[in-house]
Amino acid sequence: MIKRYDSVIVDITCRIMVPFIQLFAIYVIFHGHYSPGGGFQGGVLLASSMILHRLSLGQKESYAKLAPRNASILGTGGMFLFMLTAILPIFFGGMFLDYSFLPIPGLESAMLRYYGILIVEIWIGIAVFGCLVVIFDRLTERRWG
Amino acid sequence: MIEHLPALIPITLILFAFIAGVLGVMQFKLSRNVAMLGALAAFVLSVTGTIQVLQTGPMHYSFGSWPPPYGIEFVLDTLSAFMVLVITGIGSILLMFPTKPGFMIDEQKGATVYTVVLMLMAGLCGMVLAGDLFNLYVFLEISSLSTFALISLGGGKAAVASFRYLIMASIGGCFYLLGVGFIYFSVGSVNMADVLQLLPAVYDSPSVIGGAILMVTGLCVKMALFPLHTWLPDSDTYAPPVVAAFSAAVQIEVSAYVIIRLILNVFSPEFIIGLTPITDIIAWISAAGIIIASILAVAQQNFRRMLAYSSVAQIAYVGLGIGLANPLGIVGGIFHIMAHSLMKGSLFLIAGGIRHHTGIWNINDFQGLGRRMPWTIGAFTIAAMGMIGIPPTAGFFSKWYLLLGSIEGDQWVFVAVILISSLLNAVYFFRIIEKAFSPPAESTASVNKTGELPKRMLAPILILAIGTLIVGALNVLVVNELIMPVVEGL
Amino acid sequence: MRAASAIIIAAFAALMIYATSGLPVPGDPDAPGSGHVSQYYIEHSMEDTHTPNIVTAVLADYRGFDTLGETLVIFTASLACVLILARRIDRD
Amino acid sequence: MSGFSSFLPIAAIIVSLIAFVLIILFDKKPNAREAVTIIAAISKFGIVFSMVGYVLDGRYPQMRLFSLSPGIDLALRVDEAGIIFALLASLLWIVTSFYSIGYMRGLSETRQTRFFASFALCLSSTIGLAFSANLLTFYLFYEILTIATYPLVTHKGTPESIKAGRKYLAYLLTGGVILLVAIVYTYQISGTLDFKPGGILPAGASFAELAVLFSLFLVGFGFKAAIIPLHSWLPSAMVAPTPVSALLHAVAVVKAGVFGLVRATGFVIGPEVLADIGAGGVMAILASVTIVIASLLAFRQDNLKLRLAYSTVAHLSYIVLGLALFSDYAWNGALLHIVNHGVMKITLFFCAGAIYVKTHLTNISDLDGIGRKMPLTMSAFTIATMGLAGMPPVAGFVSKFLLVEGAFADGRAVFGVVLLISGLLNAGYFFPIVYRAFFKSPSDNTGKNEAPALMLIPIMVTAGLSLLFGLFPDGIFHFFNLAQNAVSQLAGGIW
Amino acid sequence: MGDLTFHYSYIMIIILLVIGLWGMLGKRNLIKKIIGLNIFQTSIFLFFIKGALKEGATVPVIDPELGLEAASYFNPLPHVMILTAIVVSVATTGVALALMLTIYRNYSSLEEGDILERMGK
Repeated sequence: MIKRYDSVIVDITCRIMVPFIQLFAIYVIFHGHYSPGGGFQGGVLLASSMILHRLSLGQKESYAKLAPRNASILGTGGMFLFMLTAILPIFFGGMFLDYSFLPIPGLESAMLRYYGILIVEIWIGIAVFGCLVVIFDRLTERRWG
Repeated sequence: MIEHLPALIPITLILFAFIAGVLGVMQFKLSRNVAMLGALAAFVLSVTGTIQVLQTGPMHYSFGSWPPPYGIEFVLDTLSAFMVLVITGIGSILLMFPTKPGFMIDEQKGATVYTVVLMLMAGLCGMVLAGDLFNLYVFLEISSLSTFALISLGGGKAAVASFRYLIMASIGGCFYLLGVGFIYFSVGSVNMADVLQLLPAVYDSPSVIGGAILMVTGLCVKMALFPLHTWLPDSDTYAPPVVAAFSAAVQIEVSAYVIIRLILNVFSPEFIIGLTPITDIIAWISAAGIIIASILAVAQQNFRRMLAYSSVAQIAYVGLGIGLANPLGIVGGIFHIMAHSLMKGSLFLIAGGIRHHTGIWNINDFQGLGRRMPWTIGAFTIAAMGMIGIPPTAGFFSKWYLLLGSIEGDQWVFVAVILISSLLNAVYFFRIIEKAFSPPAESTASVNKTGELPKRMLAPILILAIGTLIVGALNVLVVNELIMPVVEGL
Repeated sequence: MRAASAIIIAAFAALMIYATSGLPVPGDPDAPGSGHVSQYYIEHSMEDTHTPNIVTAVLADYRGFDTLGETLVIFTASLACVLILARRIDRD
Repeated sequence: MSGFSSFLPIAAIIVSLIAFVLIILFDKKPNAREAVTIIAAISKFGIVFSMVGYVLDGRYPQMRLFSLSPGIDLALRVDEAGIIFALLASLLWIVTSFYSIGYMRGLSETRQTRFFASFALCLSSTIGLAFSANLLTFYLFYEILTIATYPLVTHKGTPESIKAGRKYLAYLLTGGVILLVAIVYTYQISGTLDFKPGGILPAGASFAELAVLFSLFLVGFGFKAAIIPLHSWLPSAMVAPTPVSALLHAVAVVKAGVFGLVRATGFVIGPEVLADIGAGGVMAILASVTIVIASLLAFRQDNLKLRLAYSTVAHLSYIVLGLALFSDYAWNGALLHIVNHGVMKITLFFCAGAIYVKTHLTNISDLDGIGRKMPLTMSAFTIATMGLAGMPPVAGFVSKFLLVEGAFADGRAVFGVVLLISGLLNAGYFFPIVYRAFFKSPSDNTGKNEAPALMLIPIMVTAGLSLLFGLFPDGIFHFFNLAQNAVSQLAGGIW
Repeated sequence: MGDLTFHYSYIMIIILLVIGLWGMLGKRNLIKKIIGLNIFQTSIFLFFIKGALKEGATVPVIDPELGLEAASYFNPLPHVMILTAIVVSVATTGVALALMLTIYRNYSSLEEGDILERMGK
């Protein structure tokens, strides 16, 4: 059980930092096309923000923000959606992972790939976020038997 | 849809893994059945794939419809079809074993256990099918990670064993990755077929030779080839029975398969055999490993540990087949993969079943077990015959091909090694058969009140044991149709 | 044990030095690694995917299956942690 | 010399396999179990006997099943040599099964299911290896025979018998392994494994190769054929129940080794080649040494079964010697001796078993006056011993005469002399038993006390057979003709 | 100049690799083993990144001024592989820590010697 760290400075700083980290993470995910970045980096940033939250504000409060159960749901969900996005083209005549066959009307294949990459990056971000938080929670929970 | 087969095999497993995981949280029984269903579905797909391959030749599947070498491709040729059959087939049989004795975890805790098992199978299938060196690494890591978790289910000692395995396996994986790096920087591609094309220009470059050595060494660690086997005895002794069976019967074999794949389809045989000492080294250390591991197995009192050491010896048979590097030898090695997975799977299940049913793990307590559980011991006898290499079990035929191979290569030392080792096998397996069939002693009172194993445990054991006989009878089919087409090139 | 690992490490270092001696000079634009596939990526990723960041294009599209596998790796890792730590303790 | 495809060979093997399964299923019903054994034995003999006619006309029933290895099928082919062995084994299985029922009941043994089941399995593999058409098939059945006999050797479950079982496995598995090398090497040299009269080796084979090959075969089969110094498993295997010693350790298993030598010398390497590399001399010397030493050792045994065992060792080497002489007389004699020694030695073992069941005596020194208690048994015993000593009109005479004839005709008189001496030795270690049995007065004066009919009748039958084969070597079963044909094929103008 | 950089970079990387390997094989403390593992993997990443380098090139993000010729961008493929490898190493570390935690709960020690002794070996 991680207790809340009893210091106003830490408290305030983290409360302020966390949203910005998350904002930056989302930027990294979405801007991955034009600058170094992408799903993994963004996901890791999200996870780190959550971990910072847990370390500083204690599990009690932090679990209220994102319960471990929901974290695992996020991880599994992201992974599952990624799989679906990857499988979808098969049913529209493409190969596995062939974004140019995604059922989005009115786009030629290169643009479809462009958006496909974006979609996939989002799922990756969510999945990595969830999974890393799950790992952290499991490692930090106190269950001695 | 048929053209998607290569990709569908691992993907089916993964999808079923999701379903099993979600169900596992809600209702465990269901998740178990779903997992079995998934494995079975994958098996059916592999059978279809095999038939397809036999009819229309190797299938290539390029993901994202990017042509290799720019994209990643899966290759389903007869050899990989063979391996996928082994993985999914053995996997679905092993999953029949009940959960509690099989994974040593009670149901509310082990919600995700079947997900991890299916992930393991998916990873192994991916390793087998991958047509891209780096992609292979990714799947290798998936399979290792799931194995660490599964081994650690066996309890505290198992956790320690699993940690050791983690260290060793990571070293192996990293070596492989380094090797890939060297190959990539020497030829500028990681697609297997492409590398095969580009490599001849730089055969004499040190970095290619070094890369090859690194990759093979890394895989030898994963394959537990003597003297890199140190992680295997512990993990196979303490891991839950099904996991031990799976890792000993399928996983280490897959690494062996990858080595064969590297020799045949990445570095051409003339490079590996001609320009590097790799195959000779593998052959000799395998020969040493066969003998030493067998002697160690004779020395064991713990049934599981004995089986573990015998796995080290048996995988060294495969290594010997690779090292012989002539068609018959490699046929022997590859066929031994199937034979050994059947026999060893059944043996580990028997060990687990007996341990769970009677609490017996020491060989001396087997006294009179044959009267109590005739079917189990019968299956054990068949599997043991296979290990010793008595015809008509599958074990005999792999020995037969290996002998043919070694005599063709004029390697009389290896002939002697194979024969001595089969005698050693006889020593340590008949020691048990002898005990089991001799009249029960008073000391083992616990045995006297226990009866035969429950049917759900017995079923997979018997299927695997009978399998050794059937595969033995059908060995020509397997060899001619699936293995020969690939190794003819040598 | 320690001696054995020392020998292993020495052998490894020797092998590495030998192997690296064959590598092209770092930074050489004409190194084989920089030609062939990577050249294709650089030249075609824009028109294939409209994505200026080649790394992203390769990661998520050309080699998207690696990425899928990699996400599976971390997913498996989380499952593994759940499984490992869910186990009750028995000092066997 | 044509072959025709037929299901008879495979049927002959399957019969006892079915019996094997049924016996296991009838675990709890002794009568059904024994009935199955009897029926299987009789039908098996019927099937085998029905093939004699064909083989005599030189039409070989044969059968090709799936292939065992690329280019090598699991193939069966019934030729003269094969059917001689098969006929002997299946014929004696009938009597043995009656006898063993009597024996088992007489001693109320436990674990009879295992006993009868393994017995059936042994017979299947014996017939299988007799009929196999190539070395790999032969090896398959050969190994199954080795394994299937193990439970019979360790039947009693006493530490002693387990020790014997270990010794048995240690010897025979080693032999099997060496044999496997020989087979692989043959395949490497000649590219085929199908038996062919006169050998399958190509002309080009060098002396070294042939020498290695021959010695591999000799050692590999030598273990089962109990050639000294590879013999010592046989005496210790005598802890097995008497029917086992009788059928397996006098007929099936050990003869399988000798039969293997027949195949190796006659049908794989070929007499011609062997003569060229002078292998005959080696074999012959080994055999004669074995004969003499084993006979001398037999003197020292007080335990009846052990004495019989050593005489078995000696007589097996008669056959080996016959093979080594490479003359058609000698081969004829050797093939016949497989049969004759079988019937005579099984009679002796039956008698030993009968005595044991009635009086629980195993040592010869306690057998004073046993002949008065069990006259029929002992007279059968006498007939058999006469046969083994090579006296007319018992079967032993015929084969031995042929062997000696062969030796002299071939100008290898020394081996003929060995045979004659060993005849005397036989008389030397057997007749004292007869003397004790009939002319010494029993310690206790109980009246007649014969073994139960189930045991007595088989004894009478086998004794009768020994006489029959002595008087009419070609009687009912045409063993003599078969042997002659076999030899004439091999001879193929060589001799 | 080429040779010089050759020696510097690769020798450094090899030294790091050896340190990591020694940490995994030679150290007795589980945490140190994990650290060694991380060092080893990270130095492999360095190896790849080093290989991706090109004289006078820039990050592989297409820049209209530079156009599309390969010489002006770093080699993207190693970066991709390394992204994947990094995730793998993170995952491995996570699992290793979980295992280490279980071991500690069972044997309340992280020293291999003590653990083996408490395992009764």
